[in-house]
Amino acid sequence: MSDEMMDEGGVVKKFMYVNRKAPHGTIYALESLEVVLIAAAFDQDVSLVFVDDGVYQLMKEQKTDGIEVKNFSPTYRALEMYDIEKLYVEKESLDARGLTTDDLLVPVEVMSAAEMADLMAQQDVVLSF
Amino acid sequence: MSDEMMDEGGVVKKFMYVNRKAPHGTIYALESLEVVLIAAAFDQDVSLVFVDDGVYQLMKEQKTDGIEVKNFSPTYRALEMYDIEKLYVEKESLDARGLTTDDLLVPVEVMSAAEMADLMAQQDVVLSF
Amino acid sequence: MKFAILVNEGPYQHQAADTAYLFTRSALEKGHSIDRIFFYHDGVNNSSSLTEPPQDDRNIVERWTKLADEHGVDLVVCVAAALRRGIKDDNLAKGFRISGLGQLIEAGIQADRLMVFGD
Amino acid sequence: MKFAILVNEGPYQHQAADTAYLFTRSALEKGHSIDRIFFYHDGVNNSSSLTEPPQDDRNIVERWTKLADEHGVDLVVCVAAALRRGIKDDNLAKGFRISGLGQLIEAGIQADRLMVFGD
Amino acid sequence: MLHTVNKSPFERNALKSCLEHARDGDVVLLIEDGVIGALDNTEFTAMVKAKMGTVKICALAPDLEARGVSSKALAGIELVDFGGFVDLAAENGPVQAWL
Amino acid sequence: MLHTVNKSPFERNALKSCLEHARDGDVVLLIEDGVIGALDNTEFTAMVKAKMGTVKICALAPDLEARGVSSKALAGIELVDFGGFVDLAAENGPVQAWL
Repeated sequence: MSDEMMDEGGVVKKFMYVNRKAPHGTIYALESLEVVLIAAAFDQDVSLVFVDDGVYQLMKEQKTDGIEVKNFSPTYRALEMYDIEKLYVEKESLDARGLTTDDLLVPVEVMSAAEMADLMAQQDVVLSF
Repeated sequence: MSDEMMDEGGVVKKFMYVNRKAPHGTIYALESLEVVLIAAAFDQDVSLVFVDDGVYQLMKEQKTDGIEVKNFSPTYRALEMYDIEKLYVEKESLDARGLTTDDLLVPVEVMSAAEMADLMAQQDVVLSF
Repeated sequence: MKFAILVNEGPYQHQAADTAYLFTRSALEKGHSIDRIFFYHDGVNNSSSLTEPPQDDRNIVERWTKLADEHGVDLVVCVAAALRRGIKDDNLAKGFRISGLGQLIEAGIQADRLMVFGD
Repeated sequence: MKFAILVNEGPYQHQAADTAYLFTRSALEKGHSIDRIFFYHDGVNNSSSLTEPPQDDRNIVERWTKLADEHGVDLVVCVAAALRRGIKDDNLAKGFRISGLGQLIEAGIQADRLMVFGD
Repeated sequence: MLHTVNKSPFERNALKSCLEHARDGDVVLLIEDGVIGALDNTEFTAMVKAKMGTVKICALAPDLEARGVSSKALAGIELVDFGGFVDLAAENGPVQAWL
Repeated sequence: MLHTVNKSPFERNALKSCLEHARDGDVVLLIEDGVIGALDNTEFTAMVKAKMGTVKICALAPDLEARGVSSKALAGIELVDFGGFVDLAAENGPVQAWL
């Protein structure tokens, strides 16, 4: 019963969600988030990573009224309540865009591309959209 | 009746089809060609331009059996029969890919990006997919 | 001024259909005319009568239907592209009609500007 | 080895559905098992019973149906994504079933490898 | 002539290709994810700035707002709403979408 | 670990991003339009070559053939068929698709 690798009868696998695309131009960011919310119910080891234009998904102050689509960005703030707490943002991606964590609407861990590569290699399942 | 700008009762406009994507990975090249074939019946002034990865659409020796999709590349050779004779390929796009007109399955006119820009500006309708 | 519109992508997956719609609405508000909106490639999926977006989201297909209804905009779905993707009279939303690619060329000839929205 | 497959794009517009199919067929030929193919985003359009490609082209939807029939592959279409895009029991091709995103996570847990095919 | 670009310069080559073909006096309008090309302090800012002398660069404000980046737009880029988009298209034919 | 890339390096940043994250001993498989990244004498050849010492780069032969570029593949890139793709996936977990 002490084994963190087991939940009730099941395996715990490392799932990584790779977000590399800007929000709103395509549906990937939104529908990726919908998978993450469902995944939370499965008690797996979930990581969300934001690389390349994926970092724009986390921008503060998104106001989508003008393009008449749903603003789903507040949902990133709710992830904590679903016990999804591993949000990683790549430093090189922020730097290339002149962004810092102050621009982001949730607390994240910033890591280098090399650290991100190590994290990716440790996963069981990598979901990209 | 001497006016080239008129066909039977109608206007002749300059239509340009801009092909910037590689074939087979997406349907744009194929469905673009389907528009061009229909357009031929309208006696408009049609130009096809191949820029960026669009130049790969014209590669010789495409063999699509292995991916089990239709090989539509021979259709470019048939364009002449439809009186579509203005095929322009951008020199910079060929150079960046290490290609020459010897690699292409139809005779084309090669032009520089600057000449291509001039040609684009002269159009009435620019169709891109 | 007369505009014609070409939509190359399906609803929801890409923003193209949204941008095309908002452009069209603004053009009409400004007194321009939109003769025809042509749906090609996955754009044909904008005409599916079976879509059911979540309650809190925009209904892209219904918006097009309303546009046809209120402003007489001609919504044309390419028959060849539609057959490939499973759009037929059976599941064609109100206000749309299925026709050939010639309608796109014709729109290009008749309009002052053809606007393309895609991926 | 057990594979699961995720398909993110619709038929014909992107090569993703073709690559996913050819990968699946090869994996089965090599004696691997494909537990489930999950269709998400525009991938749900792979299950439309109404598609009618030209005679000289491959029939992507039929190919999936045959795969389910001959190899018992579980073809699951995401219900939320399907509703947005107009896929329902009315126009669902044989061999597919509509279910929730949990089926994707489950597939990821049970398979040795999850393969993603998209744009 | 009006050019529209709807993709991020980080993701695709559309903006680069567009700017290489925009002639003096042309107008480039950045829409959808293309508005990322309108931002200051990015790796692509210099490329855009270099063209701003000869080409008018505009961005669709509702798309900047949607992505939370309105305050980061490069000075000198003209922001327009959908009505402004229509005006640009009406005033600058032909229109080419760099998809 | 196996990385798949299905887009041309001219069109998108997926190959660049993938190579920046591929670790020594990883395998990169180029498929669909991604096979353009496997070609010699292009602007991206040097970027790919620079990684070939530490990362194994493969390309899906049927996709090269479909595009008429089989004869232009860079020496040292391993060509595989769909069966080989399956083998690579079976032997190198996890698999990440750079979409």
